[in-house]
Amino acid sequence: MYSLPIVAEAMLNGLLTGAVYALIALGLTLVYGVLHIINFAHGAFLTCAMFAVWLANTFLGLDPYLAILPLTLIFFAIGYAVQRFVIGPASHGDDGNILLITLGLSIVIENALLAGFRSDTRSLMTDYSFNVFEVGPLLISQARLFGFLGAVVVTGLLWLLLAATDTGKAIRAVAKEKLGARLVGINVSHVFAVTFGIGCATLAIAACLLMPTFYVNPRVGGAFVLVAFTIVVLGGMGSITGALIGGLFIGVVESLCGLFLGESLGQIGIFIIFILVLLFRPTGLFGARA
Amino acid sequence: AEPPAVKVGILQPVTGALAMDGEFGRTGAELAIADINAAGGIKALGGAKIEMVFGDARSNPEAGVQEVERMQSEGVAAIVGGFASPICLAATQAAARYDLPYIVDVGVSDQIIQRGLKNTFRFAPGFAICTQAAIQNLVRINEAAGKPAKTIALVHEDGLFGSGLAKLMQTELPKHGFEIAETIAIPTPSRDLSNVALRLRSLNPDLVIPSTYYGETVLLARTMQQQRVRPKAVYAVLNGAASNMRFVKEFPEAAENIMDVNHWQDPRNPKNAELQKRVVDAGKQWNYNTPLNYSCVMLLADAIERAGSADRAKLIDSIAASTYDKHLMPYGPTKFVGGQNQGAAPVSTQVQKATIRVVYPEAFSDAKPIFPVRG
Amino acid sequence: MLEISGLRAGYGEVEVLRGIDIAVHSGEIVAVLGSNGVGKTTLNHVLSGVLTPRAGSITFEGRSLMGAASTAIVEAGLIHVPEGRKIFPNMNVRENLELGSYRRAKNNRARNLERVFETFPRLRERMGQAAGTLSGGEQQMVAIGRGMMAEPRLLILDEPSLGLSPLLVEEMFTLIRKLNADGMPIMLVEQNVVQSLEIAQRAYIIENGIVTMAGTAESIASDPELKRAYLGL
Amino acid sequence: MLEVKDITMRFGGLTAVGGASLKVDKGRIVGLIGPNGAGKTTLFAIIAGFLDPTAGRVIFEGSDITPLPAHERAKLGIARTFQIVQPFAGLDVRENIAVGAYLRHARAAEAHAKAEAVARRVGLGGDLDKQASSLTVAGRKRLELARALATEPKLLLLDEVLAGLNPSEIRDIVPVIRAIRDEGVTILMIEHVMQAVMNLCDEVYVLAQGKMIAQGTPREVCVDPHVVEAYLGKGAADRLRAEEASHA
Amino acid sequence: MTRRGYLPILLVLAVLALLPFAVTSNVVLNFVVFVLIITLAAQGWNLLGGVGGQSSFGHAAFFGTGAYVSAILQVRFGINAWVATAVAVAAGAAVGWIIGFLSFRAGLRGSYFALVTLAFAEVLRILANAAGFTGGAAGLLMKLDVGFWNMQFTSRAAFLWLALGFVAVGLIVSQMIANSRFGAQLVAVRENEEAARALGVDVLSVKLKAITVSAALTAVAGCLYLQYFLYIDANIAYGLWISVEALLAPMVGGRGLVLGPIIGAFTLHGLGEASKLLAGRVPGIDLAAYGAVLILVVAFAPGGVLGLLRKLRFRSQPVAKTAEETA
Ligand SMILES: Nc1ncnc2c1ncn2[C@@H]1O[C@H](COP(=O)(O)OP(=O)(O)OP(=O)(O)O)[C@@H](O)[C@H]1O
Ligand SMILES: Nc1ncnc2c1ncn2[C@@H]1O[C@H](COP(=O)(O)OP(=O)(O)OP(=O)(O)O)[C@@H](O)[C@H]1O
Ligand SMILES: [Mg+2]
Ligand SMILES: [Mg+2]
Repeated sequence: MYSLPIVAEAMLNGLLTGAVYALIALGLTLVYGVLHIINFAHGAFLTCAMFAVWLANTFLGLDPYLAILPLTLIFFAIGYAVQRFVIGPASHGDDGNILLITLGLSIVIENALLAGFRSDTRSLMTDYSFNVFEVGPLLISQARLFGFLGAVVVTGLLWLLLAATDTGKAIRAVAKEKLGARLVGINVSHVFAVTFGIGCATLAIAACLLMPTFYVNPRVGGAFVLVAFTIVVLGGMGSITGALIGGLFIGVVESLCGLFLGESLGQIGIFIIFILVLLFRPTGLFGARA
Repeated sequence: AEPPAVKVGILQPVTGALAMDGEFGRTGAELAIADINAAGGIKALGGAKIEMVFGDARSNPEAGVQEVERMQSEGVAAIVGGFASPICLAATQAAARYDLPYIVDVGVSDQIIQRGLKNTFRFAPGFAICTQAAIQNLVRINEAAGKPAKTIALVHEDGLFGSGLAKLMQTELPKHGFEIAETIAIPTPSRDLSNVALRLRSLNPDLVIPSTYYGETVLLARTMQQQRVRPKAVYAVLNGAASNMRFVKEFPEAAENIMDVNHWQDPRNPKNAELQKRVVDAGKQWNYNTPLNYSCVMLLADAIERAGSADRAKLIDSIAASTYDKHLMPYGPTKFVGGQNQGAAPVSTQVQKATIRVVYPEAFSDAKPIFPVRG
Repeated sequence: MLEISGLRAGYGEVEVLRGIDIAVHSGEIVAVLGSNGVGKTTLNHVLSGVLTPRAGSITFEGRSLMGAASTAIVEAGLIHVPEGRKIFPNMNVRENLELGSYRRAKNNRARNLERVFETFPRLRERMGQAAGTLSGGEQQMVAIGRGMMAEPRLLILDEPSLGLSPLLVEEMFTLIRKLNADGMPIMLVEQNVVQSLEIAQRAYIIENGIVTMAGTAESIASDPELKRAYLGL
Repeated sequence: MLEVKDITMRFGGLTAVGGASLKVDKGRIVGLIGPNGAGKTTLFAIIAGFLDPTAGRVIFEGSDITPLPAHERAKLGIARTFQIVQPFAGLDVRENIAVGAYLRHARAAEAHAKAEAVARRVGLGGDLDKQASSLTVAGRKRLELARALATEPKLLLLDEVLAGLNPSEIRDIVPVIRAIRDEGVTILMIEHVMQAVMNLCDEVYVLAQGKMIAQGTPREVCVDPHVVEAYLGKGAADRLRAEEASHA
Repeated sequence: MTRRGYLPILLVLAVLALLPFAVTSNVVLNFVVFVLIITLAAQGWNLLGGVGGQSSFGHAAFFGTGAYVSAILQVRFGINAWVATAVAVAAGAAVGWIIGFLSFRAGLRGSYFALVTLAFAEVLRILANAAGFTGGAAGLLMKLDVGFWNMQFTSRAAFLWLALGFVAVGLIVSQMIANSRFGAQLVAVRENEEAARALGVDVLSVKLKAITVSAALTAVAGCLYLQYFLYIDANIAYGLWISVEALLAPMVGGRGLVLGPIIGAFTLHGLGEASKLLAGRVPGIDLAAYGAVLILVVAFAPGGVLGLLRKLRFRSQPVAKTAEETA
């Protein structure tokens, strides 16, 4: 039905898009693995970050790529504070409560953005928004390629952080054994907050990489959460490399299903693959058995 | 003493997924009410003012119904608005229980006026009229230019209007000698449309017909530009962006020469320019919903005026018999048959030199179509 | 070096500790004994800052630790090897041990790790295995090893022999004695009364939330009341 | 009544149990001892149907039950306790035990009555309304025992239920276990508390590194040099011998 | 968990049943009807997620199946509304069983189960939106034809009683389960599957029973939604919103408690309506306030509204934190 170059290009598109999905899923999987909850506010934080990129560009003239560093720091701080001063104290350590709170947070954030920025859809124009690399017959968008590279680099850094640093080990320790963690002197609330902060920081990076080609409105994050959740589970909850590979995988699946079934019906492909993978490998592709 | 105010319910989704459109509509309704009151209110009722009872439908039918109940309990004379078809379907029905007159602003689903509800009127064109017009206008524009366009790709959102539209186009357009090369349904919201652009590039159709919401249209236009997809023309139908000034302003390059068949105000009516200026000066966005809702409220006020009463039964008769022609839309005098305004029709617009022009029908146009855009 | 006086604590409406007085001096092994559920573990939780005390005082090396955060307590060198191990099941043995020095003795990590592996050769074999899949005994080794990694100023062991084979129990007590001989004071909470009293210098018996008996290990071991109540003789 | 034949269990590359066999006759208390990590708990899990062995068979009352799932085996009369206690933390003691009792009693009133009777028997009579999560370790061990008993088993698998009890408490619970046996329940127990093993068991198997290294009466096994070396250690062996002597 | 459990149920039912005599405002009655529909969906969720601990994010699958099957039978085949409802509930239960069979057999638990149910619901949503016999994206509109046999009523009160009847069934079924062996086993499965298996609980079959009953209750909610609003489309029937509503109400009311869903649904939607009073010129303020209040509710009533009531009743001393809680 389609010629090989088209299929190849669709796969490439899938990989590029999937990398950004992975980046969004990274923070989610981290928070998921440590706090054991599905962070419903993840999409809302992404929306926030995208608005921040837009604001920085529109009012300060800051290029989205240059905004990465300051926004990462700012969103780390925001995430840290939200967990430390809102989610932590309000949840009383109960997973169900955390879920409700993140749901509440997402409602608050989304509607506060609506109140503050109205419902308009906004986007950025940079002089490189339409740059492409021509590779044979393929046109590879510069912004999307940057997105891909960014996702891979961030995944690598995060993996290193978790595997090789004490903070990373503390994060993993707290994930499974809080009392034990306290007894070796880990400040559990601090580690939770750091984890949440990292989750938000990765969203800031994702937002910076997305904005040159995407748009933002107060509900835009919702478009990415569902797919991010599937990636997190597919990759194995808490698995960083799993999130990257799961993201790329979902990107390609979405792209090919979209090509062959149509964009709309093709969305079904993601969920069917997701269901099938779980039915045959219940802990996801890279998850350890619970 | 001042005569008691006439309460009018304005129902719009100003939160949730449809918030942007709801806000456009609300702006129009508010301006209309302000204008009516400034002009001395309802004369037949001794200058009674109109008082707005606003309800946020929160982008879902349940909230719409709950707001209708509230408006009813507050004693409104009629309700205007709804925007989305599911909201309109549920809200008109709830209003029907109280014989409460209801003027639908957009709600394109034709089911809205096919249920025999006496209270329900739709001022704007429905789905069938819009598609018909879209096809007719396309055929004529193409013929006038010597039939440069032959192959067509349809890109449509997978909801009510996009899907229905695509289905009709698929059966109708071939009858006029067009060839449908591809029909692509896309979900709302879409995260990535590069595959769509990829397919368009490989098919290289003469014409791309997108019927999508704002965000997706932005995404599609940008991706097409980037992937160097250059059809002879982009002929949108009921598109969320192609006749939206924000889009034109933010993406002048991508937007230039895009045509759209959509609800639009009558450009020859000077009141529109005046109204648009007021809206823009207030720092708000202008879109077709604004004059449309303005007109709906005006139509209602006229009906109250003629009925000389806010009594519901009389009001329903009065709206049904309305021949109001001072509205801002390119419809001619209103004439309701079975609740549908017969004169209602969309127009063809085109972005020319960064403004949105009406190019068809001639009776309302303020510019000539540029077609094909690229040889 | 550790002085506890008048300590009260509990859960909800239930008060478990109703005025505990205990002291541990440098260099000694102090055994804390008592039937099931008298609150020994509760006491340890209070000492390590996991449970907030309601009244009394805790002084460690001259500093008050009353109500201090667990981080500060670990920093001060009061290390608690908990009942039920509480190791990190998702991490491998080595990582578990490394985290023992999260807040203390970070610089001596490599040296202390070697010391732990010398003490528990079995752990060296299992270095890369996820701790959660270890046998009960192996997990206990990890727990103690993790405690050792922090170079404790005072080590609290809560039922370290629980679930160990007799051979390992023997080794465990030998180890405790050895640690102590190297200068580490130890507060030992045990059900293994006989062996605990053999290695301890002094002992406390807790009943009904208060200390009912205190003295040298020999005097307590030979107390007829204790023999009847705890040794089933 | 129970026969375990040549069971092998591998976890990835690790062989936790390598061709172990044992036999439990009806009405006896059989002990299973061995060093930490020998594979005792793993073997229990296989007998109770929680793990599928890599090789080997489990035979209960003459029929091969290897393919049966755990809950079917419970219905046949095999009950196990967990070394690492697994209480229903959110429920109180009565409700915890009732879950076991429901296996043979469909009605709530009967199940609760049964639960209370069992609770009194193991010494949890006073704690019926306590939340399981607030029990001490020893309390939880009792709860494990009570829940298993409430299923009215024919074969009871006890995994270190005495660990964490002090000597006098062990002395108190030994007769309870013996009484359970006397009512016709066969018992297979893993235990490191040798005092209890010596007192209770009619027969003992010793598992080391996944293999049975000895079998016999407690007294025979205690003096087996392999067992002393791998499991008991000199000190404990001496102590046991001394105790034996003083009792004699 | 005693027979006395029925007393508060009767009390709640009585108050609601008498409501139309005391309040004639359709604003209130319409509100109550909608909340009762949500309550039913939430009761379904509560049985599986609250009592059984298998939290689903995809109860829309059952709600939507109820609504669509009923609508298709009535619109396309002219089948009587009551019969259609009965068939639709059975269909919802069947979908529940199938989803349960697939995912529980694969051993999915916790968040994995939650997200797989969500995926199933999404698949159904996309299919319903694309297929022809479901009306596709245009949805299904029911003929407005008031009459008892069509399950359409002019009076809001009549519909309230109908919905309340179903809610009563839901409450009584829940209470019966709470007092039964099945209930005890279900709770055991929630608390610790391993231990339950050791005690002879057939975990798979218990979970399957639970999801089937749960799905049936939620399917009833879908049918009632259809009969009340007379229109559904894929986003209404299979949308994420109803999955969230079904889960939110018991969580806020008191998870696993028989009265949790109804209390939670009224609390949440009561808050929702109350927040509208704040709605000024700027859209979103009211909902933002609603979200904030939701967080505050969780912060100060961590065990749900019922948990809070209980705590107030028994309050004598400040509750100290246990080791696990403070961590
Ligand atoms: N989290 C808790 N919530 C409520 N009560 C608790 C909690 N933990 C322990 N208790 C109660 O506190 C009392 C003391 O328990 P603790 O664990 O301190 O005893 P212990 O002396 O360590 O016993 P063991 O020898 O069995 O370990 C017990 O009665 C127990 O039921
Ligand atoms: N799921 C698993 N994955 C990998 N290894 C395992 C697993 N379960 C057990 N093991 C290994 O199998 C061996 C036997 O474990 P088991 O728990 O049966 O020992 P045990 O004899 O009961 O010891 P203890 O007396 O200490 O309880 C151990 O070395 C353990 O690390
Ligand atoms: Mg203890
Ligand atoms: Mg074991």
